[in-house]
Amino acid sequence: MSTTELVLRLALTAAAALIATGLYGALSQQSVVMIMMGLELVVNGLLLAAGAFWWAGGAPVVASVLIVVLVTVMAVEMAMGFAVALALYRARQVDLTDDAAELAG
Amino acid sequence: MTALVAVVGALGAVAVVTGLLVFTVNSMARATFLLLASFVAVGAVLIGFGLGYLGTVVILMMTIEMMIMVVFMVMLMMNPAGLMPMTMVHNRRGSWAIALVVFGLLTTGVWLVPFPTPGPAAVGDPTLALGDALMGGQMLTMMTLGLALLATIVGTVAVAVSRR
Amino acid sequence: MTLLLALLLAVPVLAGLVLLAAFPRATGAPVVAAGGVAAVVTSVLAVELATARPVVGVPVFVVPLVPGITFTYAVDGLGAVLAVTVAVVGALVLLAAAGEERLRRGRFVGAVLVFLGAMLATVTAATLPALLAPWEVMGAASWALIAFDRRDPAVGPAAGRAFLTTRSADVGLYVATGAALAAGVPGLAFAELAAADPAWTSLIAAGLVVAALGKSAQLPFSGWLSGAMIGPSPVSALLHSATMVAAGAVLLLRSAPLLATTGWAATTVAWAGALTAVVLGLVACCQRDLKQLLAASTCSQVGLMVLGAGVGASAGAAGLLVAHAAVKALLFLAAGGWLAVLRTRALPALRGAARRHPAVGVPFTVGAVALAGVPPLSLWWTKDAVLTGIPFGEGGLAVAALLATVLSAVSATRAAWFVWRPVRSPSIRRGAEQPGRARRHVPVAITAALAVLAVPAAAVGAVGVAVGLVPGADPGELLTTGVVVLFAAAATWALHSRPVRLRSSLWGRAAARVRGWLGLEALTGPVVGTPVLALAGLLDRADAALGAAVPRAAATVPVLARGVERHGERRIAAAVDRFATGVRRLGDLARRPQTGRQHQYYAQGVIAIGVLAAVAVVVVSAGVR
Amino acid sequence: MTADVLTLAPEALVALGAVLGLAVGTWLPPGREGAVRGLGVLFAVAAAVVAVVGPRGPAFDGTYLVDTATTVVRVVVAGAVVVTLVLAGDRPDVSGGPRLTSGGSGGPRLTGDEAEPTTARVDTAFAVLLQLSAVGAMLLGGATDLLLLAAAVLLAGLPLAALAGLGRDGRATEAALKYFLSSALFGLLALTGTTLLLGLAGATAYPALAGLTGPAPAVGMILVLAGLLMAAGAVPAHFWVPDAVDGTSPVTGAVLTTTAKIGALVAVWRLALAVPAVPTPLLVAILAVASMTLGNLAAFAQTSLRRLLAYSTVSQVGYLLVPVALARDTGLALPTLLGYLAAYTVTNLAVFAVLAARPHALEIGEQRGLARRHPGLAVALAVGLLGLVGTPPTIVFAGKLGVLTAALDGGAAWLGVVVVVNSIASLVYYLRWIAPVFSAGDPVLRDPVAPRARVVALGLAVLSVVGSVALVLVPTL
Amino acid sequence: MLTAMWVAPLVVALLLVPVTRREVLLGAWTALALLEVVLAALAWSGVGAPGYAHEVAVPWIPAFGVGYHVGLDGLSAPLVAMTALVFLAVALYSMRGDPAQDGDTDPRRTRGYVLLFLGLEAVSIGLFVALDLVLFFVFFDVSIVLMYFVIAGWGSGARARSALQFFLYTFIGSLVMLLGFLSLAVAAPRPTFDIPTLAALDPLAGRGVAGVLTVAAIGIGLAIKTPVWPVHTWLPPAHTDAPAAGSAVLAAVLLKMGTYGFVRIALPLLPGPWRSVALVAVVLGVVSVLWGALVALAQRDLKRMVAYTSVNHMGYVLLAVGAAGFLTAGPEARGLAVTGATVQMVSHGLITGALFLLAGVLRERGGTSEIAAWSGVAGPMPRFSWTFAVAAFASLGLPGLSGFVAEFSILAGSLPAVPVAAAVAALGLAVTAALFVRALQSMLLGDRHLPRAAERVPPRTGAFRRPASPDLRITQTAAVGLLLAASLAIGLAPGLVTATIAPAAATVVDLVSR
Repeated sequence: MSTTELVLRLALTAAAALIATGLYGALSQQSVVMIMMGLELVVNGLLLAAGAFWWAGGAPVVASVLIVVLVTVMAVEMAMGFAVALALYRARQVDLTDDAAELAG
Repeated sequence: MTALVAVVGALGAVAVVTGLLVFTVNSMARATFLLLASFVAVGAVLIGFGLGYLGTVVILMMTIEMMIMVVFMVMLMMNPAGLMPMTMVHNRRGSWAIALVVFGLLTTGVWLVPFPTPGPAAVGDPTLALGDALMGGQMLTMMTLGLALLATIVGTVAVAVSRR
Repeated sequence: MTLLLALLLAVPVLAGLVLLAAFPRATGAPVVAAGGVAAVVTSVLAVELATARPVVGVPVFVVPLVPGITFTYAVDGLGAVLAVTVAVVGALVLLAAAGEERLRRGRFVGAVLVFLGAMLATVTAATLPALLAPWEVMGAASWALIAFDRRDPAVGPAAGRAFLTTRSADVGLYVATGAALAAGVPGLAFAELAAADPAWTSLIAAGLVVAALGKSAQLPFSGWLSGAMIGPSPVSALLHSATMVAAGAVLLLRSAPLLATTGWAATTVAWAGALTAVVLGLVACCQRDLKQLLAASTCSQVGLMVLGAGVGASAGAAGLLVAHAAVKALLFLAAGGWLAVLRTRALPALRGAARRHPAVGVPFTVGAVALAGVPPLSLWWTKDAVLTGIPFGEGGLAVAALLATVLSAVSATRAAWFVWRPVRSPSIRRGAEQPGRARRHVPVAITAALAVLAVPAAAVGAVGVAVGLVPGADPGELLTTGVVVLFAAAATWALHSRPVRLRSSLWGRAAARVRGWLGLEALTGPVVGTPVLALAGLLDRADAALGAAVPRAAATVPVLARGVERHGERRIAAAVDRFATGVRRLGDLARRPQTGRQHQYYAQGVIAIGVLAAVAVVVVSAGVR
Repeated sequence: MTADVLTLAPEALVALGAVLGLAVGTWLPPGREGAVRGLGVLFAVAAAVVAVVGPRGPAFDGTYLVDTATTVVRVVVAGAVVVTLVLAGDRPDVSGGPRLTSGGSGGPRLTGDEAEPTTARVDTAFAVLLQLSAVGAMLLGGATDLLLLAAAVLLAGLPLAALAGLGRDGRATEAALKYFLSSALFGLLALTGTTLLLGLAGATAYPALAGLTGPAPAVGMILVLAGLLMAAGAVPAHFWVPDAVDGTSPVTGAVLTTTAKIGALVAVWRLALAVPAVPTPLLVAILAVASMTLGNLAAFAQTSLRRLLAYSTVSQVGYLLVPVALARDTGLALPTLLGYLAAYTVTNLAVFAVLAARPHALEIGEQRGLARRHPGLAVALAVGLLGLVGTPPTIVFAGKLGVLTAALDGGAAWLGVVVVVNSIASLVYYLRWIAPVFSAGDPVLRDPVAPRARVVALGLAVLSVVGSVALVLVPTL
Repeated sequence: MLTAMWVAPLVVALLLVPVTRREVLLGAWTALALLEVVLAALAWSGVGAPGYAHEVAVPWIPAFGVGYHVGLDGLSAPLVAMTALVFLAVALYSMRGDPAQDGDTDPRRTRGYVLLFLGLEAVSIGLFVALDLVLFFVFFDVSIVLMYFVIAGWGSGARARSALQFFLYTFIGSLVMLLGFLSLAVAAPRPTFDIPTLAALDPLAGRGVAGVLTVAAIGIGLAIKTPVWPVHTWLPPAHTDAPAAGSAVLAAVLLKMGTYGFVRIALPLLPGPWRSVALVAVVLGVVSVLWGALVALAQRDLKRMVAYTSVNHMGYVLLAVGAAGFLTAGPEARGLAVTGATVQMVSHGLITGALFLLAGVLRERGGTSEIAAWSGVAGPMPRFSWTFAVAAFASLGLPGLSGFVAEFSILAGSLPAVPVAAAVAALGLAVTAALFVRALQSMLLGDRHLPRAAERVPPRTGAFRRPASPDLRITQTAAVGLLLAASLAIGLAPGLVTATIAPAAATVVDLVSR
């Protein structure tokens, strides 16, 4: 295994760990904001993975474009998440998803 | 090269550990800062990979974003400073199981799948190449993202603005 | 000539239909006149056809049914004679009917005309479909005629039974037609039946025989005829003389060659005829009701014709048919005349009727004597022509025929004896002596018809033999039957005048049983009606269960389940219930993931995507595309 | 570059409509923003026209492809935008009840919690967000590059979350939250897939992906699909559909279940063809069966019409995925998919329009006697629902016929049987709705009807019948 | 020409949408129905040479081989004419008394009724002239939908349930049939739904199991609509609860869609498979004949009874088409059977249409069609009695009326192929006779006893005057008389129809013998 490969796989492993952690957060947290943080962590992992792919040379430019996309997505979703959380708080005085479970069935 | 291995390993570990800590601390403010730390670590790795511009962007953006988040939480959320410790989690066991399975699968994939590794791309300035791509082939993607940003602005304002 | 034939068939039918459809409630002279004109025209046409036939050949009238198969009508020898008989008897019956107030209706006259038309078509039919069509029409028309007195609650069942019995037997005709088609009979013509593919002849013959026996009220179908007596007397006269009952005999006469080729049909037919002749002859002897006596006697006489058809004595049987037509029409009309005046048809109540109304009594006596077979009146000649046809080896048949002859002599004499007794009947006396009530006369129309009919009733046999239409019988045989009949008649007369009282109650019960037509009519109930109705009811319930059992959609399943439960089908109900519950549970199951909790949506979505990814990995690794 | 922009003219027109609308809407007094919708309609119609007559072919270095499929998506999406904008005209404030109910004291109850006047320019926001989402849907339909696809998923989905949240009562906000969280997670899954495929292939353009083999690309493909399934509202990313549709007004429900779906399904079709070594068709077939069955079963016991319709759309996506699953096996797949998409859009919008016409009657029991009071609306509803069943002469019948033909022609008769069985099952709940409509209802003194919605419903019903005749005009695809 | 025939009712329906006057609605409908009859006669006169008259073929959805293809031949022309006649009769019948009687106070309800029937007329005619499977299916399904609304909207009793049951049953059947169509279309080298093309191709020849499955799918769909035992159970409730005009159309026209499908699609397009399942058809046909007749015998309600006789009569058709699949018999006999089957369709349409209209009169006058509730009707209701008697005798196959021609041809034609089955089925004739005679004697004869509602002299209201007598009104007499006159015409001169049908039937038999 070449060093390049080793670095790539190490970085990807870290990315996988970040993604899994983020997933855990998204699945387990009740607060909307905390869920958002989990999702951010997933993006974080993806950033790491994309950077690693860029560095490994398999995906020269697109990987950096992907990073730009990821950063934008992160910002956009964060903003929208805050807006929705705010609206929810205003409408129901809650910020927990479990309290917003009127619609079901 | 070996140094890079160490740096990536170390910073990666930092990112993961801080990321994990995000969901274990009691205070949301603390969680926010831990998340920021995780992002900074990844940004540093990106810089280490030679993507100086993008790494910096990530770090700066996240810093700002986390600041906003803190403000937001102070404004609205219960228990922002961890004054009244309480866990707001559900289905922790299931979430752990899912997360661990996902991690296991992804890691297995990472170490088994033959990724193409022609080596570090040394052609020119990566920032310049990025700019070329953004103004060339991926221009439509960027325009789409621009529209998405517009939509976000309109949407967040429409949703979040005071009703009266 | 084809035009004449077409007219012969069309005039009565169309006139009848017009009367039926347009003037069902019209009454009085116009109706009678219309009917009379139609009937007379028909008769003239028939006579014209019959006389012209030898000169110009067989006139044929064709109506296409489907390409290759036609309704073909032709006037051959038999057809000519029968057509004239039918037309003339029909005209006279109409004439007689005009004598009764309630029968002067468009509905009645129309139905009679349609009926006549159908019979004319039956006797001139040259192909099976051509026969089948009028055959069925006749059945329906008879229903309408028997049920004429629609207020009477008894007419419905009687008419229905008559129609249904004959119709059931008609199924045979359908089968025969189909079999003839299968056998490749060209054009389904009668003339070609005997030459049909032998594989199918038996089926054809069986079908024809069943149909004919049913229509002719032969055993075991005789029952309906008794009930049919509830119809107006002119209707009975029509049914029993030249039409309806005779149609079966005509059919058998036409198909005699076929019957002969099968090897069994002819014998069967002959025996059926003989048996009917004897049994119904016996029934006739025991009757106390004049019309029932005449009806049973008709069966018996037609049995002789059927016997003739079976043994191949076609000409004799045809002669008997014609003669019997005249005689029976005469007798029934006379009975109807008395019924109209005296309001009874019970023999004991008719004592002295002939003396009181000699204008009816005399022709009646001529008819009765002829029916008895007394020489030299018509039935003597013709019956003997049939008897002569019985092959030498068939002793049983000969004995039966002779017995039937004797029995018919007995029953005819019995009828004559009653009507000529001195007036002792309280009803007649009462009717005569009731103050303030004018003595009732038999309508002139009936008297006139009787007078006309008396001539052929007496003479047609001799004339027929003379012109060669009826084969002359062996003189010795003629003599024998003549003597036997005279003896039997005399004995009957004597026995009636000085009745022998038998002490045994068994005899009385037996007589009552025979008088009731051996329960044949009642038998149709338990033997056919009840089982069919029971089956129908059973199937109805089964049908309801079927409707309930086939699973409906989930929404209606509970309702359905209750319905099935009502039918006591627990197991089906349980199954349907399970199905309904199952579907409902599936629906609930499908909604269970929709908990409303976002984190559970997340978990489910991630797991599903993960499973899908695993499936994809497995599939790819396994090399499936 | 000019040529590229020309090729993208329809998208550009709709986006321009959104931007102009935003600008104009800012200057208009709140609550009187009809001009924004008018502008949107104008630009959408223009976009549809340009889409039909405009140039075709690849654009932007092959990240985008304009072919028949893209054209159909553009036209249908533009049409849907027009229809929903017209429908929205009945509702001055998406959060409150319709204008016509404001005066009646004994009138029907309001859907929203309250209907006070507002300073927010909700109408403008609605129109702008709708158009931006439509641009995203169009881009989804034509994207041939994973990065563009990811961006388009974002653009198509994100505005809808805001759209759902415009109601801003408790239910609407919950709907927005659920939609948003779903779209965020599944969007990230799609990005994960994109990253993985990028790492494997070194590129994101579809032609570059064609050579991928092995299990890893399959996982990447599933992850990318996850994002598209979310946009389309298919199992297992369907959870937001019932809750979001049930929580918002019928007009918003119509938007949520229409625009993004059109682009997403065509995108799935493109993906299915992109990597031959990945058994995408099989996976899509599984998803199709799951979607239609789950949607139909879950719709059985619903009493809320919006929820019922939402599940019905889940099952419809299942039918729509069938031709996608057969994309590699039969040439009939694409025409079927496009035809069914168009037919589904018309019919689905028609039914939602009927709901929108009487926003106070959104429970099944409240439909009693509709035929007596508003026969036209009842007929439109019957046509729409029977259309969703797939009964002739509605245009969905042609779609379903195509689905079945494609299934048999593609050698997947079992899929055809599943479709038929599901259609039969779906009859139960559609008829459960139709039956009360045509029964004698309680006398209701006032039963106001939103005028535009009624016209739209009738128009779409007619279109859904006449459309099947107009198939003559469709050239051989 | 044919297109105009099925589009014309739709055009009139469109024109009538804004109209709310009862008189205008009913008048326009009747005028159109009359026009349709004339057009049908004209179209029929063009049928002659082998092949299709007035043929029009336009591609519709070319990618799937779907075309708009219509044409008229000997099998369809009589059915189209019958359909036109039945609808004319129904239109005449519907011009009845006062609207308050059946709750039709709202002219908009009358409009809905008229529009539905116009739609039904359009799809019925369209179905019989369709020469494309998809077109056929479209008309087939739309008829179900429209009839659902007729029953659910204007029926009586448990109409909602009956309508739902009718819809579910026939709709499920139609979907199964659609699968069969598709399997047939896809089996062709290039998918096509064109009936003549498929008949020429015989795409499933030699594809054993696939062919049998296809014919089974198509057969099940058609059998449910026909209906054949044991999938007939939707029929009695539907008929009982449908309005009289709906029952008449349902029985007269809609059932024919099933049987027509057999002779138009199942036999010529799937000759081999049909031959292999012909025995099943024969057995089901015979069971239907006897079952229908016997169960009808047990009914107490006239409408239900007539409904079951439909099962009986359609059983004969199935027997005939089944027999056509037995090559042991000669082509003449099988041709006769198929001819008979077609005549039976026409005949049953005319007769049963009349019977249901008459039963409807009873419902209208006395509120019930229970046989026991009416007695001695011949006196007070002579027109009813006469028409009912004629219709009953026609239905039981009295010569001189169309039923005889049909049943005679079927039985005679089937017997060479399946002697036992035909002979057993012939017993059905006797049972049918029994049940009709029973009904006749129970209702017409005896003492006068009518339901109370029928004895009441109703007030005069509305534009149409109500007569004092419970007898048929003039338009109703005309309606029923029209149908019976047609039946009589066929009965007296069968050549009128058989000359047209027989060549087409011979073609079908040729095709099935391949």
